[in-house]
Amino acid sequence: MNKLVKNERVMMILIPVVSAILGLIAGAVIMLLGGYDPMLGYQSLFDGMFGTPKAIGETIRAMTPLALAGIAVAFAYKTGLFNIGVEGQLLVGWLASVWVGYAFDLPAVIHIPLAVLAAAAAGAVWAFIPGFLKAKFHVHEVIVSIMMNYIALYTTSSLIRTYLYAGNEKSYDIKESASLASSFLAQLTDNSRLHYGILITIAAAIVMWFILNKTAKGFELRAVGFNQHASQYAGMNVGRNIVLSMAISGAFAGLAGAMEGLGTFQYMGTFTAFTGTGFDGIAVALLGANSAIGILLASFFFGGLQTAAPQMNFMTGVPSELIQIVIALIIFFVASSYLIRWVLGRAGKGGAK
Amino acid sequence: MNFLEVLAIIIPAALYSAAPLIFTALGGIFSERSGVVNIGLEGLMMFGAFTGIVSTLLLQDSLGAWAPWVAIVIAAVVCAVFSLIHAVASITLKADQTVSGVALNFLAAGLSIFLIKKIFGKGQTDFIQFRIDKVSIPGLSDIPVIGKILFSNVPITSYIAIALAFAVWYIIYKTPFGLRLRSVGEHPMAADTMGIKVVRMRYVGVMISGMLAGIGGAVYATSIATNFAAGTIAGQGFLAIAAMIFGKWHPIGALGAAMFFGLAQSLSITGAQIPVIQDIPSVLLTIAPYVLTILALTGFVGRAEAPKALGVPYEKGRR
Amino acid sequence: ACGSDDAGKSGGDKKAADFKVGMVTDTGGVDDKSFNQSAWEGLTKFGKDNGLDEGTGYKYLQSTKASEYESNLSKFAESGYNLTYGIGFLLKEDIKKAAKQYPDANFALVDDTLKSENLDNVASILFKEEQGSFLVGVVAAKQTKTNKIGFIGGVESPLIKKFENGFKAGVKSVNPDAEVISQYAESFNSPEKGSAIASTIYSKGADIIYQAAGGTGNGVFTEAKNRSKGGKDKKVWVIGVDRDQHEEGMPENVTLTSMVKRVDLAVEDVAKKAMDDKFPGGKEVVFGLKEDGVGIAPSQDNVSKDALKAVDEYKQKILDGDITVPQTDKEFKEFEKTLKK
Amino acid sequence: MEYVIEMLDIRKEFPGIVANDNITLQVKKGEIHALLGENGAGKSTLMNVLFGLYQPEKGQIRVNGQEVKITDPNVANDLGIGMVHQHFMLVQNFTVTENIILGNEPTRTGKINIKKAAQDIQELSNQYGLSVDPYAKIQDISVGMQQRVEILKTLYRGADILIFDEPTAALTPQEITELIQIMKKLIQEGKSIILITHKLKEIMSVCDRCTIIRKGVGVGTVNVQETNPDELAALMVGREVHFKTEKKTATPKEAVLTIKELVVEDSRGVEAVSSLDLSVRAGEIVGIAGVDGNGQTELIEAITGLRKIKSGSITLKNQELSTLSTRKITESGIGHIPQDRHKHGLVLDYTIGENIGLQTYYQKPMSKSGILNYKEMYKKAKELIAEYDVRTPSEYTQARSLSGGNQQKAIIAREVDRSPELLIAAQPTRGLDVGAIEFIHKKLIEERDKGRAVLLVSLELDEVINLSDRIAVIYEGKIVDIVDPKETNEQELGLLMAGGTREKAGGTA
Ligand SMILES: Nc1ncnc2c1ncn2[C@@H]1O[C@H](COP(=O)(O)OP(=O)(O)OP(=O)(O)O)[C@@H](O)[C@H]1O
Ligand SMILES: Nc1ncnc2c1ncn2[C@@H]1O[C@H](COP(=O)(O)OP(=O)(O)OP(=O)(O)O)[C@@H](O)[C@H]1O
Ligand SMILES: [Mg+2]
Ligand SMILES: [Mg+2]
Repeated sequence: MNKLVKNERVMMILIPVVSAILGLIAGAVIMLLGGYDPMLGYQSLFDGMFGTPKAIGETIRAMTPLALAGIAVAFAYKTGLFNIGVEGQLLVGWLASVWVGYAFDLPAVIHIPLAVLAAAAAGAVWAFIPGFLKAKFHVHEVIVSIMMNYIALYTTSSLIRTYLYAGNEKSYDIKESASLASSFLAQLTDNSRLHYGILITIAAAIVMWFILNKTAKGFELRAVGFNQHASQYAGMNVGRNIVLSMAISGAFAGLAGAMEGLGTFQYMGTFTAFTGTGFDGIAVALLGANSAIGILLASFFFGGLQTAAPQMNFMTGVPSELIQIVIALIIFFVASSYLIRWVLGRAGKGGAK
Repeated sequence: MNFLEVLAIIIPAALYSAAPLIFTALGGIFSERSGVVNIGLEGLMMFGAFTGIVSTLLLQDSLGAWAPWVAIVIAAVVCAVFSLIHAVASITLKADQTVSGVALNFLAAGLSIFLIKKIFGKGQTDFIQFRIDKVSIPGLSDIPVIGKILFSNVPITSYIAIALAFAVWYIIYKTPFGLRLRSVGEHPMAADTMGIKVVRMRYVGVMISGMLAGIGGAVYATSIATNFAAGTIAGQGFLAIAAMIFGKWHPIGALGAAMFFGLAQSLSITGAQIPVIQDIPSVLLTIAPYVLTILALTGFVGRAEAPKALGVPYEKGRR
Repeated sequence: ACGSDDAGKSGGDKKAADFKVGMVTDTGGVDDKSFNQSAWEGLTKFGKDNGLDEGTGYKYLQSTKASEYESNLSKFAESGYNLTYGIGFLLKEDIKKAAKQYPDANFALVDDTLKSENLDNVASILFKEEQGSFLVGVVAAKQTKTNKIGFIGGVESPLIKKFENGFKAGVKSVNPDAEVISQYAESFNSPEKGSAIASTIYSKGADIIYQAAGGTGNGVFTEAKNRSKGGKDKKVWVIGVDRDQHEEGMPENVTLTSMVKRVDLAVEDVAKKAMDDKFPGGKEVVFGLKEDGVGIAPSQDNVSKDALKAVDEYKQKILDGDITVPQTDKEFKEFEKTLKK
Repeated sequence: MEYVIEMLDIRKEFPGIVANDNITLQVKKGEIHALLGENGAGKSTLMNVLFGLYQPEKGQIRVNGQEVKITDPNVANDLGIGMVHQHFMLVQNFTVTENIILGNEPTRTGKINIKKAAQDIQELSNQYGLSVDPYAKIQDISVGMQQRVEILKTLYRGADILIFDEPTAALTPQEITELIQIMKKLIQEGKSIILITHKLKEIMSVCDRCTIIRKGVGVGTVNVQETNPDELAALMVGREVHFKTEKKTATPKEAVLTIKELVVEDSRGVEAVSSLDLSVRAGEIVGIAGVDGNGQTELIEAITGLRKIKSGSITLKNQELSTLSTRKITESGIGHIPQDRHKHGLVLDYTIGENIGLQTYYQKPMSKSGILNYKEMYKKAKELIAEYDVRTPSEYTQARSLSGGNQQKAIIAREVDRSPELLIAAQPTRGLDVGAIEFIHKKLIEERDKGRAVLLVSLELDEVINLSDRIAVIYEGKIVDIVDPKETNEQELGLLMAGGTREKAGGTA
């Protein structure tokens, strides 16, 4: 039995790693077919990810919202819910952080936490709605979340245009006192936009792990996710747990918005299309096997790929879309872990004999 | 503007924008009725739009006005094949179906633009010369009142979509194929014991969904967008999924839901030109379709019953 | 633009050898059939004229996300590019940051100004879109048969307002009775919205629509083509924007004319200046009718003689300063009042 | 000797388990052949091999003397083999007709000819006395009718050899009687039957021969006439089994549960429990006897707070329960062994340890100020696994992978260990083998002897009569009579359960 558990642990690490390698190999094949030099392509890609202190800083910066979106997806997933509404929750979180960051004059020690909390609260409220409707009226959370995404998209941009408009399709900048930007981190990484949000991200990952695995509430949330009837039988309030789970997930998504609003951009645009980060979160959660550490690693990887894609394009002319293809293939490989298990299993057997 | 004039604007507009949603939602029904979640409809639509435009561009010199129609057929075939990726992953390899669908979306988005850049050397295509045009149906469009509302200024594809919804209803509820498809989505083990090939049925379901989503995307591209770029399909596939769920996985329900979306959308656009509604802040009109959907689901449509085995990979002998 | 021809030639060959110029597009990409494309055409021309190689001498980077703007700008600066363009006001903040971070590199911002920041390595390129829009407004007013004219904007913003107000001013100057129906799509990238809005406006009786809506405008063309197929009496027109959009209207030939905004000229011009050490750092470079930076497109087959004559008259009045074309809603109201007198 | 079915030396392995190890089963034409074995012995597996759902690693199958390869259920159908599965294979939202014709649909110009199909089914059901409504949806019909649909499915395909896998586990006594009649009728019509059941009485009453398997190995085949239940049980378990659990006379004390004038509605809003009165005293087992669907489920749900009551009162030691939440009710001293262990009793994806903690995870010592102490949880689980003989690789094993009997033991361990004032046991032994049943019965009596009140709800009259100190008969949502198990028998109870009355007035509530 011990061996089996151990094996399962090994698999949990092995599958994403093997998938990532397979995805990159497939990417190389596509580059070859497209008439590009894969060696050169990947070299510039890895340069763009880790080549310079600045590249590393940018990779980490790009990973923060991805990781939080991934945490949001994973948290809901672990409690039996599919939060496809991370995108919308991120947008309202972003707006809330920018509004608090712009509208108040406070010392940084208060201003930053307040803006961050506002983002979390906004995301939580946004996710509360599908959660509540599911709990109360048994409405499918997926469809409500999809609708809430659109509502968020149009509402945030309209609110900015009405109350926070600085022209040029963006809001006013936040005040210095609410900014997560850090000259220290920037200097460290040769003027990248790396900001303190990474600390919030790591804290969020720990919080997710702690809630789910260490608290009685987490035990309850997961139980409700697995079997509502049994949870009700055991005296748990199923509806309240569903709502809570969505709200917590939404809070993480809102934080992802704060990373953009208080960190990378310091303002919010009047978007007319989705940022895509919410959907990327699904990929991140999956590659990270819905575990806290896994998500951090996966988001680092995806964040790096995404920031480095223009670099690859710049140096070798390979269209940046290649990266999207590679990411898609990696997701397929992870999701089809059955195949990898089977192959690894055979290889293992062969080796043993 | 009087009321009839308003109707004569919004109904054709609704029919126009609903057609791609109807095709795609009907496709979704085939997949999900067989028990396979298909979040990948968005990507399939995108690939359909891509194929539709590229084919039209390549064919229009030789085929002229027939080019977009042939392109739609090509898109149907290509997307049926493209959907095999989802089928293999989620049926044979027992991947999480939602995740596999999401991956398909990423793949379609990346691959289509990658190929466009490879083929045309730029990030978006030219406009097609021949489109699926809006027409007024001879005879019918001359009927007083309803002729202008229902039979003028609408592409033929919209009527095909509506007819198809009824055809799909017949197939799903009246034919052996439909019964088997539904049984596989409700209780695959029971179907298996009755000698029905569960895996094969699910492949067929997913491939039909690919085909129809491909048609949906191609119809969108050849009648509405008329070229292909990264943002051409931006959320229509998700709306189609919503229409399918809203319509309770029923072809006529999905048709109604898609028309509802079309209507709400066209109202939100036309509203700016209609007295009274004009005074409502435009953002409220823009979000109205989505809010109304939520209210409808919550209020009078009630709980939607998904196929019971939806999302569960079938393993022989598992209980 | 050609004032320093000599200087350009004499020092040119030596300098051109190591002069490098780049541009960062917004998410539209260099073939957006709009200003990114225009800018790239200008840059390409500049590169070819000066014997630069694409990819090493002149080059563009397309951004796929807003967060890439800054890193793309810095890539050029780090790689020793002498001048980097940021195409579109969306890149304003990013150029500001990059310019501060790389004081030795020059940047140019298209469609907005950073003058007030006092950065002497940033040039701001602006256009008087209202002036060009005014002229196509004159055409529309002259050629409408229904006395109803439409305007479709991408996103309601100060920039697009310049198009709208200039256009309306042009219409009203010629034909005060003509009604202009305006609507914004709130998106530069929804052809389906474009066509739906166009459908509404045409259904309300308009026979000409001026679109300043980027990709959304494609839907306007689709709708116009659809209607024009219905027969002669149903013929409707579109006025294109940014580039000569005659092609977009074919084969049904629905493009009446286009309001061109010569981003290409501006880009070429500023690049030349930079190469000649006359980079207008810290300044605004404004391109209006006078500079041939905006105007009416060369494809004018669909425009009546009468209208062309009126266009010339009004152009002269604007150049002479007799007419100041309004940019904002407020200015337009003032302008309308002067007409009534 | 003429055999219709011969399965010779069949071996079937699952990863890590040999489910069938060289088993031989020979069925004569026209007989009812019983297949007997403990939970997990490999009976269903063997039958699934015969039906073509699984492929054996080794062995030979002959049908009517011909060697055959049954590669999938279609082949089995063609060979005239039909199977009624342990867990019904019915599509809930299809009609009876649709379920029966699935895969074999009569059509006219591409369209399913439902009318003809329904007619055929009606005829078939008349022929075998299997009354069903062809147009009813499965989700709306009783378990008994569902079973008849399953049988019709096989007959519709022209099956001559029918496999029944535990057909009686979920049936009421009446339905069981009917089923036995049907089986006899089928034999008369020339069919052969393989019957899997844990109920030795049934084997004794209808079967001709019986093949016994133990832990995947064939033990042998016996003629039913030449054996008795004790011998069968011993063969199956490998030791002697006591059917009638020994118990002392009860010494009931004060009333623990008192129900007065209780009215409860079911999910459709129909009154399922109507002005019901009942009391259960400390130190006694009160059994509720009744035909399924007479309000038992709603009664239990009302007591445990899973269903709102309409009116009346439920008190536990003078505390009113009907206004409390499920959690508060549980805390005030109720243990509940639910009738559907997969739906309510367990979170199948949780480990056994976590399931042991399902009712107490939030209390000390498993939790302190909201922080869970898994060490305590698993420590407790380990103790209980040992005490209740739950057969599991470890406390970290997923509940899903345990057999039904062991899952049930885990639930009982969890509920009993909390020392509740009142223990509600609903169908505690459904589908379990005799060994497991014996254990559970012993546990219930032990609890009674410790002075707890036990409310037993069971469709097995044997069980009710054996265990109860008093039997309350429920009919149409009311307790119609209370009888002393020592003075009654199955016939009398059956009569009462059907709404009849007793001649002689006895037992007080
Ligand atoms: N699908 C499966 N995968 C793996 N192992 C299985 C599977 N089905 C059955 N088994 C194994 O085969 C053995 C026999 O199981 P089977 O279901 O045949 O028992 P059974 O005799 O029918 O029990 P019961 O009386 O509880 O129905 C089990 O112990 C189990 O380990
Ligand atoms: N799919 C499966 N994979 C692995 N083992 C299985 C599987 N299904 C059943 N088993 C094993 O089969 C054995 C018996 O299971 P089975 O479900 O037949 O028990 P049961 O008492 O009949 O339960 P139930 O009351 O649910 O019918 C158990 O030991 C279990 O571990
Ligand atoms: Mg069993
Ligand atoms: Mg069994």
